[in-house]
Amino acid sequence: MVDAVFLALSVLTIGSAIVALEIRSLIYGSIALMLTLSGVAGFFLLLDAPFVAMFQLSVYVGSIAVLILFTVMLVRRELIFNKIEDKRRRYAGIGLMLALMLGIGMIIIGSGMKSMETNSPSVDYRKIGEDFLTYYSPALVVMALVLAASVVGALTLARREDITNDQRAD
Amino acid sequence: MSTQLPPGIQLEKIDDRIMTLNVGPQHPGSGHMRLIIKVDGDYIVSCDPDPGYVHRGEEKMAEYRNYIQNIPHLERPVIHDSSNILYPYCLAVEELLGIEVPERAKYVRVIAAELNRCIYTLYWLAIYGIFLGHSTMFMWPAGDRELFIDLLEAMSGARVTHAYLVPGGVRNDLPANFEERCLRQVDYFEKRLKEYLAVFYKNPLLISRTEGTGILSKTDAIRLGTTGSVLRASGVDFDIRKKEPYDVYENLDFETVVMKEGDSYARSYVPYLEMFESCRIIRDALRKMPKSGSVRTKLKPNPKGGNDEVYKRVESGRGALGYYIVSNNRPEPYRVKISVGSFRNLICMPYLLKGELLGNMPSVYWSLNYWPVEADR
Amino acid sequence: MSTIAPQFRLSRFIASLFDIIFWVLLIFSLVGLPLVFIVLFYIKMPVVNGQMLTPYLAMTWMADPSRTLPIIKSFMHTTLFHVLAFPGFGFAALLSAATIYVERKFLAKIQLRVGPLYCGRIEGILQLMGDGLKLISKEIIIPAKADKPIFWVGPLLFVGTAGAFVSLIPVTGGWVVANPAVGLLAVFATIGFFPIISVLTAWAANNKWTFIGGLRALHQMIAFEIPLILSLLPIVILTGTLNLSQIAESQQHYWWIIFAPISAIVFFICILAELERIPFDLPEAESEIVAGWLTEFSGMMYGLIQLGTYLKLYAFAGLFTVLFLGGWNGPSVWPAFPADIITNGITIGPITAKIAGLPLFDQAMLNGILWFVIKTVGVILLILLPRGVFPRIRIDMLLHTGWYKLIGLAFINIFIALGLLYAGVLGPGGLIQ
Amino acid sequence: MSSENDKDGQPSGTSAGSSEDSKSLSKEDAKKFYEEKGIDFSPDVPVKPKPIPQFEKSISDRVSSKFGSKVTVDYVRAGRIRVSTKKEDILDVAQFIRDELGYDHAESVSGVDYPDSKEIEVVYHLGSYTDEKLATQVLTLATRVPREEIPNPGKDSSRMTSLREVFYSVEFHERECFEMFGVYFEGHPDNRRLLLPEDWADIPPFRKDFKIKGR
Amino acid sequence: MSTAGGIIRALNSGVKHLAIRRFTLRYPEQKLKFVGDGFQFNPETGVGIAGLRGRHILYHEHCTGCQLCSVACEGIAEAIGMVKVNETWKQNKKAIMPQIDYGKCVFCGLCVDACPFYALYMTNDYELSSFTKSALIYTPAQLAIKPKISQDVEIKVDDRGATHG
Amino acid sequence: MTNGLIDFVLVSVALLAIGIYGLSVKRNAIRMLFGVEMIINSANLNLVAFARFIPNSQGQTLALFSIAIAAAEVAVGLALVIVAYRMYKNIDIEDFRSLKG
Repeated sequence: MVDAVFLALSVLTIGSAIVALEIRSLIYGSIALMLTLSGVAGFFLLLDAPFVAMFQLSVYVGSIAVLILFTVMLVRRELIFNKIEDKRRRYAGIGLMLALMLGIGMIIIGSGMKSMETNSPSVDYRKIGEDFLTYYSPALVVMALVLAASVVGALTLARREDITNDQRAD
Repeated sequence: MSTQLPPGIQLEKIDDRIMTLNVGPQHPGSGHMRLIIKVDGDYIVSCDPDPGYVHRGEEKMAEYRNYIQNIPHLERPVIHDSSNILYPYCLAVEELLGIEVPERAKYVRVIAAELNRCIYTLYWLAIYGIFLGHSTMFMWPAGDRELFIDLLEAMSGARVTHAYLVPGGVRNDLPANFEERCLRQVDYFEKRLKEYLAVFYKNPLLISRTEGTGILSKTDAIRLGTTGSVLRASGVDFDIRKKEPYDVYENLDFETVVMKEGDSYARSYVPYLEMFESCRIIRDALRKMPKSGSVRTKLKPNPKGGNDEVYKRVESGRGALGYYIVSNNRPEPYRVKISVGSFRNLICMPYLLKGELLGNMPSVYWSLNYWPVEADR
Repeated sequence: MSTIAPQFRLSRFIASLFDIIFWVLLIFSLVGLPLVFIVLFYIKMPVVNGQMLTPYLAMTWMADPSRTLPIIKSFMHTTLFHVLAFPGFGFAALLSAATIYVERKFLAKIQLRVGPLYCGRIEGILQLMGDGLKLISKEIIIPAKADKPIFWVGPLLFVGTAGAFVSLIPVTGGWVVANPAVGLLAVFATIGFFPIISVLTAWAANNKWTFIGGLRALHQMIAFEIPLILSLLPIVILTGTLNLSQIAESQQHYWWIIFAPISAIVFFICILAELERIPFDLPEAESEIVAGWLTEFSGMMYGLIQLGTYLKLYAFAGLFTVLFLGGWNGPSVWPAFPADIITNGITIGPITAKIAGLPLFDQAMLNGILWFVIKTVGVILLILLPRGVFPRIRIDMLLHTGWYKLIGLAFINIFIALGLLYAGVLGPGGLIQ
Repeated sequence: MSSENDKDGQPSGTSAGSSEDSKSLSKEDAKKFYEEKGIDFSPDVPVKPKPIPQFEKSISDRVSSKFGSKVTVDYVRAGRIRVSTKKEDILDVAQFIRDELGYDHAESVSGVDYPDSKEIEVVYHLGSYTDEKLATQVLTLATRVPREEIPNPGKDSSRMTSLREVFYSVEFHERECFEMFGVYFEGHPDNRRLLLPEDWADIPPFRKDFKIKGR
Repeated sequence: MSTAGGIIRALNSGVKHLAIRRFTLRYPEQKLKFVGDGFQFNPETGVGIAGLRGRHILYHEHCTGCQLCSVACEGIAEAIGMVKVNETWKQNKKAIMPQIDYGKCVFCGLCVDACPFYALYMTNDYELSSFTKSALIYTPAQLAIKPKISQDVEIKVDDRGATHG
Repeated sequence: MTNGLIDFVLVSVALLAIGIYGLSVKRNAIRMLFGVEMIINSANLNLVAFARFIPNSQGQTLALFSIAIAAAEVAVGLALVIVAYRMYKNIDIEDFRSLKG
């Protein structure tokens, strides 16, 4: 029931997620995060949602990964390779992670989701467009406003007040 | 800050926002010199020119050679403008030794100097083009330069290092049918020059890129003692050919090109317009030149200068070019100082580049008409 | 370390030959053949003429030339052939190589030069091959403090991404490597990878010039990606599909450049910027930042980047053709094959010549390829032309152009397209089509 | 020909391929050849008394009337005036020249080494852009600073006041003069090396006791 | 709009140049034609005769071994040395003649100016490259040979542009 | 579909747990953002998976909304990181104690 592509994708996704958090260099961490996000896009393709997959790729890999890389490269070189963490907190975190995985995993396996399979045809991406423009159109407008506000906010935050672009100093 | 450091080496404050870039001496965007540029983002915070990469001590060498032997090596700083860099030397030595120059030789010298000015300006323009990423503007002037190189080759016998001007006139007479050939090629060249307009000078991308960058005001141009096209682009009408005419320039019909803007576009446009004036001078000189006559006053074999000094200057492709020669009754000069336009314009570089974008660095730098080899001497 | 060659002995030579033959046979029969069969067990073989193609059958047919045609035909429809040869990498690489040669001659012509002249006797036609050989034979120099894994993988990723981009371009009806329903979105997703690769390699080279160049590439590509996407929205609005093949087919009567001329201009400028070609080649501005993010590349790594760049050039030109210039649609200029020639061959007097390749192609396909190539070459020449006449612009002008002017211009055409759609001129159920 | 006056007496570099025989033929032979040909070997500069031009005379008179014995007017020719002064007074003279006479920039700053009188002369050539009448004029302002046998640039007694405050354009020229002659300019903001390499450890190269190799 | 007009004019100018003749001199196949036979000098008048300053030619029958060329070169390139030759000329008692090292020569032609006996001139030959440094040293015997030169191309200017040929 | 819904949900649970681990353990501001991204992606994966198996289109629509919001969130988050880095010259959130600039 589980085919090879799915297995490979899940190994890629989860493995690179762990790598992203644990590797020393932040640059490699960002690359691993990109791999995780691409893996999720691969899952979307498996789920017959190519529109979401391509959107995921172009938004996450095309812009968010670039943003993260850009920020990481702005940081001093020592900090990129510096690992900041607390050992006790780390063990607690691993415990929490395992507990979460096991707990929710057991619940899900125990639930009726296990036998859920489908043979129905996949949803056409045109349907999503219809959704956007009919039922969810207020949400679309709100989302556009949120995006605009966040971009303006980010620009305002990251702006340097101490630099003035005057051409002639003396 | 310790005082034990040798002069020239500085400790610098480390700031993670300021990045120091060594532009040159081996960098496609510098000549044979180094610009130590500090950038903050894309803005240049400070610029420290560091010439001297091709310093050869021409002035020192001149103290060991007699007045004739100095000719081939004194033209080396600007081989593309070799007639013009020899011109003040010849004038100075003539005054020092009291030599009269024949009338025809004066005209021939003017023609050689103007042809050489065109050669230099075209070469400069070619590099200006490639500095702005315009490869066509590298190839066209470099090709059209061939016209003038051929003319000077017919005149002097060498294609680049002419060693044509000597104290007392020129080395040899013009070849047969030179006038006709020169006129034909100058006519064609003027036609070619007009082609540059659409592709380069009137190109909206170039205009928007260079206009308003690196502005040198008129007062600053005077205060900094700039010269040549940099000065004239800032609105100062000063051309030694007009103000202090040497040889026969007072008889010839030409005008000084002056622009008011003082930005890098104006600085690059003035030499271009001066090429038209050069063509005019060449035509006029060919018309007014005596058709026959001597072109060289015979010198004594090893002439000695008196106990005197002389300062002569001409207008070269890069501005005023002066020779200060001190002699002390010997066949060799006691001291030769070459005051070159490039070195005088060097002072503009830190002044103009401060606060500019890094992308403006090539255009501002090369619009200063700066020839590193000449500045180093 | 030089050693004197041992004296030649025939007996030892023969013995070593037998040795080699023995080991080759042994390894082939015990390891090689089982491996081949294991692989073939998992690979689905095509069905040709109603027969499953087994290795034995394939070898049988190969022995008989008259029966190879079905194999070739079936091979031409495998994914491998699609990816490597015709609509994919081979075709694109061929066009890219031609582009490099044409660019050099074309530029030389504008600049009153000669261009490549001696290599290959005829107007330097083999110059590219010589350059490639030179690049391959050059040493690859890695900076000492570079981040080696990223630095190594950068050029490969660049070519790979460019190849992925090429695979999305439909050449003619049905001939496309990957034909997803959301093809245009896939294009956007693919070109989103380029800035990451350039900024990563630039960072990895650990050089100030590469880093400045990488940041410039990043700024430039991000700034021009948005007008690029916006300029294609009118097409999507008018056709109602994201599939590139369907978009190309929808232009059987009218090219979209008629209804979206502003979009075409915006898209063309964005192509120039994304390709880092001359008015916008700031990431490689050699007079400011030595060679930008390519400074530290040498040898074949640089060659790979160049290959990727020209693949990208072909892909963008093809995309322009597909979106605006009607794709492969065009008048039928390719003569139809008479049926008797396909079946019986040409009979001239006593000789009957069978043209072997004819059943592999059909008229529509050849016609489509012809028109596609003609249009793409035209677009490529238009992309090459600015290099001859424009200087490089400055980074602030570039960003200003991208963020302010082009986005505004792109919106104009979106409104035009919407107007056409609501007026009922175009689109589903419109007057035209 | 120059060998006659070769002061360091070193033999000049022999040309490639010159055989043993040619070395025996010294340069005296060349000189002898000239004498045989009757060519005058010691030409003198013809002295032509020129009239002193009026305009230049008026300028030099203004300088000498202002400063009296502090300055000496060395010569007045067409377009050229030379004024020399003591190094202590040069700032005042320069300020007067700039403010009253209208010279506004320096064309060059050159040093001349005089080992015999143990002095280095620093020569400023001043010109004017603003004053139309002065366009042909170049005023030569000279001063002399002491010269030490063993130079220690920047720390010995050969130093003078920088004219950068008066003529801004001398900035790079004075830097060049500093490294080439070892004259330290007090008040110059940036007395660093310019043309020479940063690790130059020899004496300032344009002094007369710095010999070019082989000559 | 002027921007668009300028862009179109620039593009048009670029396209127009596709039809203009190429300017490149294809050097090994084409060689430029020079004025005269090379740079010569008339010591009587002190004026030279125009011509290319290429490699020298030495007329053994005029050379007196006076070394003036060598002395003139001393401060410039130090390329000329005087060597003994196995010839007997009555004007050249010492039997020395100039030998020129073209690895050092700067082709200024001042040695030609210095020669008072019409012995040393320059020719149109400029292709002097060699694989060894020693092959660049031309002995008096080599200098005496008149070079064979085929130079036939000069710039032609017409309506369709300038071209070599 | 050869894969059942449970497979996707399990992967998403794993991603969620790793994200929570990163968020709780790491003190590096950028790495904490990584954790947030993983959590958001696990949610998206769930949305799309359920939408596929129910089947309807609204799951995908919501996922698209979520991606867009995530982009905005990352932009603001990274701007905050840059500001904090400029103030403290560090990206360790333990150092971000004082709220004064």
